[in-house]
Amino acid sequence: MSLGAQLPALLVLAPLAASALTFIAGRNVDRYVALGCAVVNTALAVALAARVLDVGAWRYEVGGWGAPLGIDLVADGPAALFVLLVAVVGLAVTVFATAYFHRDDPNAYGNGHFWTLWMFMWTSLNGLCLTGDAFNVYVCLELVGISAVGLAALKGDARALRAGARYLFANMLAAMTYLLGVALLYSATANLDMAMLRVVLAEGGPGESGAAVGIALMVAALVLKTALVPAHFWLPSAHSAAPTPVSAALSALVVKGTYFALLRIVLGMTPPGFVPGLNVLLGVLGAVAIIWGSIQALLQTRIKQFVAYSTVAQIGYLFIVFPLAGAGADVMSLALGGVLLHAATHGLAKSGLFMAAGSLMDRFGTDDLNRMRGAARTAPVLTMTVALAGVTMMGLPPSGGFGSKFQLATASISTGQWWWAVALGLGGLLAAAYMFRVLAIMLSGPADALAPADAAIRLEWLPLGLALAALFFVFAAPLVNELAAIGPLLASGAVTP
Amino acid sequence: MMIWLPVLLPAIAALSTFLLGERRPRARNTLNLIAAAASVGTVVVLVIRAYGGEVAVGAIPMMSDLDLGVHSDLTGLLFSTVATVLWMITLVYAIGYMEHAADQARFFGFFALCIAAANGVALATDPVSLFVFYEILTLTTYPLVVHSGTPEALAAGRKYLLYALTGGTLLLLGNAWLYALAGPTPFTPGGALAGVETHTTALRAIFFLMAAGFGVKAAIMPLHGWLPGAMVAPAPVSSLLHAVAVVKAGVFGIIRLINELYGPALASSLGVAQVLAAFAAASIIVASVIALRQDDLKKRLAYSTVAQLSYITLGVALCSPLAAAGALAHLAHHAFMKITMFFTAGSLAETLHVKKLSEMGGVARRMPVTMGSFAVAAFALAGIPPLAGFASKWLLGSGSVEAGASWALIVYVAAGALAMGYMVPILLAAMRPGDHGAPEGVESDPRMLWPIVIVAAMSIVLGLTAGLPGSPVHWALTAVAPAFGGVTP
Amino acid sequence: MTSAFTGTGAFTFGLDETSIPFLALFAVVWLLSGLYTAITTPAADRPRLFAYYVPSAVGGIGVAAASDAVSFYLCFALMALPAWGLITHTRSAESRRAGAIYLTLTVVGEALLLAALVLLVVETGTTSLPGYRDAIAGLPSAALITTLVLATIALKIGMLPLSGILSLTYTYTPTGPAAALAGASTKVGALAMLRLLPAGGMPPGWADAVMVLGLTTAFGAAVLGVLTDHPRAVLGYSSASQMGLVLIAAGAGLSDTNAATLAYGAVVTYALHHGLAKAALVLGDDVVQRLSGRRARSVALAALALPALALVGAPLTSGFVAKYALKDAVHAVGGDISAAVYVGLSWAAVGTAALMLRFFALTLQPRETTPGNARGAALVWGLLLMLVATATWMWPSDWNQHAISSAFSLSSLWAALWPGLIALGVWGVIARIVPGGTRYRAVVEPGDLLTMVARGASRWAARADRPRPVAAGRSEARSSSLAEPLLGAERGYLRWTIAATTFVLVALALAWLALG
Amino acid sequence: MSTYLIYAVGGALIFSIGTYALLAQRHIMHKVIGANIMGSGIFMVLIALGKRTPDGVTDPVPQAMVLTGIVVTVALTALGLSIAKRYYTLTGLDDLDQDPPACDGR
Repeated sequence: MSLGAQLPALLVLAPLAASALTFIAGRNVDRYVALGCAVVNTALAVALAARVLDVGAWRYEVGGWGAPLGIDLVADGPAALFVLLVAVVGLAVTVFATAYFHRDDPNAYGNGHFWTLWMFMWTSLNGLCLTGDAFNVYVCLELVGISAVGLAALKGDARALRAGARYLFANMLAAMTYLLGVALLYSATANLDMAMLRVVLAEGGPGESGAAVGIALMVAALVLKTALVPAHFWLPSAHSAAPTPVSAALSALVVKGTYFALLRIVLGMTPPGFVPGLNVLLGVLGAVAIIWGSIQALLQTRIKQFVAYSTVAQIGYLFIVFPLAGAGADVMSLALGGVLLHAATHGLAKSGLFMAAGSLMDRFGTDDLNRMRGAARTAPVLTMTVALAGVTMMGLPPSGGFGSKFQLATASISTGQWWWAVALGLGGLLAAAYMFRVLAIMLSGPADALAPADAAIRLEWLPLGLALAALFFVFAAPLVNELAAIGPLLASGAVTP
Repeated sequence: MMIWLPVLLPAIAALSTFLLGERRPRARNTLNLIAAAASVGTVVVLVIRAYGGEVAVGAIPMMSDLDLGVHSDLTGLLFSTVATVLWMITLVYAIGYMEHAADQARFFGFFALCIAAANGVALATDPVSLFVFYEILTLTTYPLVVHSGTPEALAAGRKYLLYALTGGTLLLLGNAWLYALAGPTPFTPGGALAGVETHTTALRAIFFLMAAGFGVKAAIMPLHGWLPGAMVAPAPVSSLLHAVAVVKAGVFGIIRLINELYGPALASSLGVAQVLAAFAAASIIVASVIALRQDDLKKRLAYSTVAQLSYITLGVALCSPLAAAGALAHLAHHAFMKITMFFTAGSLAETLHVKKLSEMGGVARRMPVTMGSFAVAAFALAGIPPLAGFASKWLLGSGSVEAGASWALIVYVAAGALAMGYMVPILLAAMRPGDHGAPEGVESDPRMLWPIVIVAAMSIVLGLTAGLPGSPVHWALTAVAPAFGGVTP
Repeated sequence: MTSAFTGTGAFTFGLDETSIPFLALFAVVWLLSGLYTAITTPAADRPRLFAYYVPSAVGGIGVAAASDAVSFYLCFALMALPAWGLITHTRSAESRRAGAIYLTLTVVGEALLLAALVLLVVETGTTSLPGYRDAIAGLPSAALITTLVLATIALKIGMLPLSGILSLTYTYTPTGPAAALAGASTKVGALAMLRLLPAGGMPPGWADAVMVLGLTTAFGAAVLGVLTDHPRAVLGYSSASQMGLVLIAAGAGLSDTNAATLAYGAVVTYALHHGLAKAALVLGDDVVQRLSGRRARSVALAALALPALALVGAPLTSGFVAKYALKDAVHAVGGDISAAVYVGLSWAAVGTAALMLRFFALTLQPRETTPGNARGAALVWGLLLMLVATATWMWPSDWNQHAISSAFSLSSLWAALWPGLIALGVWGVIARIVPGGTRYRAVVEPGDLLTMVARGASRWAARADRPRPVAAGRSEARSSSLAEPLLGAERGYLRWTIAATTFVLVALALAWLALG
Repeated sequence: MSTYLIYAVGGALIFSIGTYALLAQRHIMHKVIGANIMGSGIFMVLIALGKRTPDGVTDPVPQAMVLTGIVVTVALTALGLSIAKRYYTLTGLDDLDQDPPACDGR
């Protein structure tokens, strides 16, 4: 077996090793271990994507057992894209964190533990993206959840702990629901490999309704983890109470990882219509999320809450793909390409936006949006970052958000379900309303006082770079669409063991 | 590669302006002027080649089978030429106007970005590419509208976005629907929808979605609400953006929509062009009447802009070669005429702090050259021969008759009379006695005066040379001919 | 020079049958009025006055010589628009209002003319002016074009209900320019009739309608004029009344080709006669005021009678010939209406005579005048009077031969005399029974209806553009009444038990869906 | 009634009880315990599942799943307990729905 074929395993093992190393290493070394791992991981992710583009999707049998007994990793196009997204944003978060968590600051909360937890989260995210096994999804979900809760509560103050606890309970609820679902699914099919399950389920057979209920529960659990309205209740507090690099990672990556698992299960594993009404319900909830999240973002007065609610709204877009399932291959490739594009571009922009928001908060010494007047003059780079990320949130060209909105709208109209396109348009307008409300404050005068730039602020070009990448991401759409077509989600390159 | 320069050069200027910040104003100004001159040079080369039949095309892959494309056809180049030439002139004016203002880097940066976007709109090869640049234009204009940061400016900015982004959303939905229906539809003179004409209901709906999207910037009533308010922006912004780039992007979109997406034949057989024409005609008259009553100079000019833009819209919607050519020519002519007026309004506000007609007494004696230039532009706008406005209005009127729509001719001439009605009182107000505490004949800063004189002179030159090759009229006649089966009117 | 539009032609000027008489008339009037202006205007005011006078004169000459549509339109505008500066020269409030009204009507007229010309150019396919009158009746838009042209002319010549425009402009303009306006400006209307109205070929109703309009104007303007109390205002209404007669001639030629030939001659003759006579009256009024000596005044008053009599159409005057030509044209139309109009023509002369009597009564009243070179002014006026006396008779053309040859029949002499006698009689009665005699106060102010409309319009415009307060800082203090309930709803939902229960319900709903 | 069904119904019952505790109990410790009870319910179902094979040979997969599930639950429980303890130390509260006395801005 060539080295290239081992990439999925390496992508899980490398951050796991780094996680252990940072735990052992001292304060002076841990950040460099993490940084090195981030670089290596990015290189591995690029290699994975390149290989997927080159040879197509493949399965990696962990330990050589092979499905159905063993656990297989699946390296297909969408997975490669998500791993790459995790790597790029992860690298940026790592660099940002090296400045954010001062080495010499005795009060820096969670100093040291951040790196371990962060590397561990990276491990589990990569695992979540690559796994092809329904139960392994559960394990990865819980690993992501535990590390995410730890990171969210990292500050250790009352607010962070309270948010962390809520996050934890939401995770527990989701974990148990998922486990119950998997149990039911297994009891009906005696199989856990998603690719095999698709074949089994498509043939139908005994215990069909048991499998359907199992899938429904798994989906419900993932909906909770992905914070789709009305299951978003844990997100705003958890994302806004966390330290800035963690907020960025949580908002940009964690919900994307769980979403990807959902995508695998609903589109890749379940035949269209197997759970009647499921897909439409997900679409409706997505549309509700777009509207409700945007309205709440419009009304928030604290900057991080504002950004968090914008995430709640943006997540909604990702669910518009489900009601379109079952349409022709060309329409589905538009729709799937659209949501993958949205996930990637939102990941880039949201991480940039959170970093900029956190920096603004630190410099103005407050998280009150109305006291950030004149930021356009006094902190032009951060304001520009907010503005450019905002363009992505609104889905205006040339951001990737535009590409995703266009593809999804086209796909919706092609299937005759034009109302999803209307929801997308409305969401863009509401996003403009909440983004420009904030930008108007930043552009208004006279300026509020702000603190001089410290080490973290010296990295203000980093979030700008992320926002810029998102701003021109529509030009990556051909690549994203190509990756979307490689693998079982579109059933064009189904990889069966 | 060269085809991208009209978009890239201003964008590069913008980027360098942002990077320079407030540190080196002289370097920034020089750099912007060089970029503008280079853009003008590029466009001129492209025009010469296009006249010779050589159309350059550039495309970047964007989504599945959609590219972000630009091409140097004559129609687009006309708009692009106007935008870049006036950008250069306006830069000189703005450098004088903004000399002591705050946040200059932001101002000049977004200013250049707007031009980049406007050039993109002009040269875009298909509706989706056009939409991309159109939305960029919306966004880059916003910081300029709210530049002063006052509550009025922020309120105007909010209104602008409400209108523009709603329009943009409709345009997006129209584009998505069109793509779902017909796949990629690159602009083709005479229409790009061969094969899907039978979907009449969908095509009508798409047309209205797109026309509403463009109509916001083209300020077709009742979508014009943002324009008068947006006049709180600094004078150079009102001048270039609200008389030239932004609003013209809207009407230009309508020109592309009818002439090169639907094609005049399909647009009129679907009955959609007629509806648009009715809206445009109503806008012309209503906006002109409202303009009669404005005391605020810039608002009066804004309503005049609303009316004049609908001249263009109506011209295209008539679906006749002469009227379409007149519309395209008027796009260029109106830019020169209206920019003169906004420059003047800016000079009055900046030098004399005069913003209303009722305060204008004595202005003509204090600034005879400025007001003389204004008078030329005003008469040109009202269509007095042999000035530029007459030439395009003549074409528009002839086109109305050609299309068998004599009512449109009446609308045009009535609007001309109303234009005199709202322009002449400005001149009269300036000629009333009044004192501005300075010796007579002292004009504003030469960097603000000369641009005014030059653009006013252009109103005369463009009118006198209207029959010559290379003039906007001749250019427009050549450019729209293919949309009507290649017959040069 | 290449033309400024579609490349179908050039700015062309040339002489033809129509342009020659008008060119001659306009040249003489503009020249003599200019001389008069130069003599009577204080040196300090001259540059400002001539800055408007010269372009207007150039336009006037050009409009007569233009032989393509665009040149015609250009010169039409060039003559009319700068006249605003002549009207408002004194800068009094009244003159400003008069200027504004004039400008408004002029601009509207320009617009109508432009519309007509565009239609003509596109539908005939040529910009050549002389051919239009024969082509119009056959065009698809003949009715529209004719209506537009008639409206343009109506504005120019002060057709009812716009008759006030001429009295307004005459009253406030300095004498010299006023003579130019009286002698040349309104005659552009006559020129337009010859250039742009169809020469026969329209349905008969057109001729009848236009003749009735003309006759109404002739009478109506006379009535209004008699009720004003400024000599120039009287002359203005007289012009409107006379041009009403010219409109009758033009109308006569609309439908019938034979009548069109006669009408053509009548319009030319009438324009020539009226232009010179009216200019002479305007100047004469001023000359009388300037002359100090009693004898000189008497001589001047006597001389002033010449153009006045000419207007009334007294025998041997130019007006006699003109009116004869007019009657011929109307007679040629045939039909009941034309017969009625024919009768009305003689009675219109009664009105003209009354106007002239009122004019003399007002001129005799002493008024304030600007000091100036009275002798020079009188000399220029004398030159003009000589032309008034001779021009019509000397004009070498065939269209007034019939009139000239029949001028000396008894019946025609009587026809020319009786209206004047009636007017004189009535005048005598009025002088006895009306308090204040023939110098009664004005009932109508110059501009009548137009002035009232203008007042209303300026009040309307003044109400505009009141500043509205901007909602300050709305972005900061969200006053939206929806905000609090929405935020409250979310806060309430976020409580763990409620939110988590909702999730469980969603999960159960999904499971229920799965069960089918 | 088969053994499997008894286990399944019992498991579902236990799961419901745990769910109720997690949702409705205000005390943080009660919630953590509730989650553990939910887990136990599922494990019961899974264990019974291992026996339900056509050939009567025990299926190892559900047992592996239970083992993994126990490990995960332990980890979650540990994290929950440590957070609860810290939160109680900082604020004196044992209920998440009550606002802590001082919620600082950052």
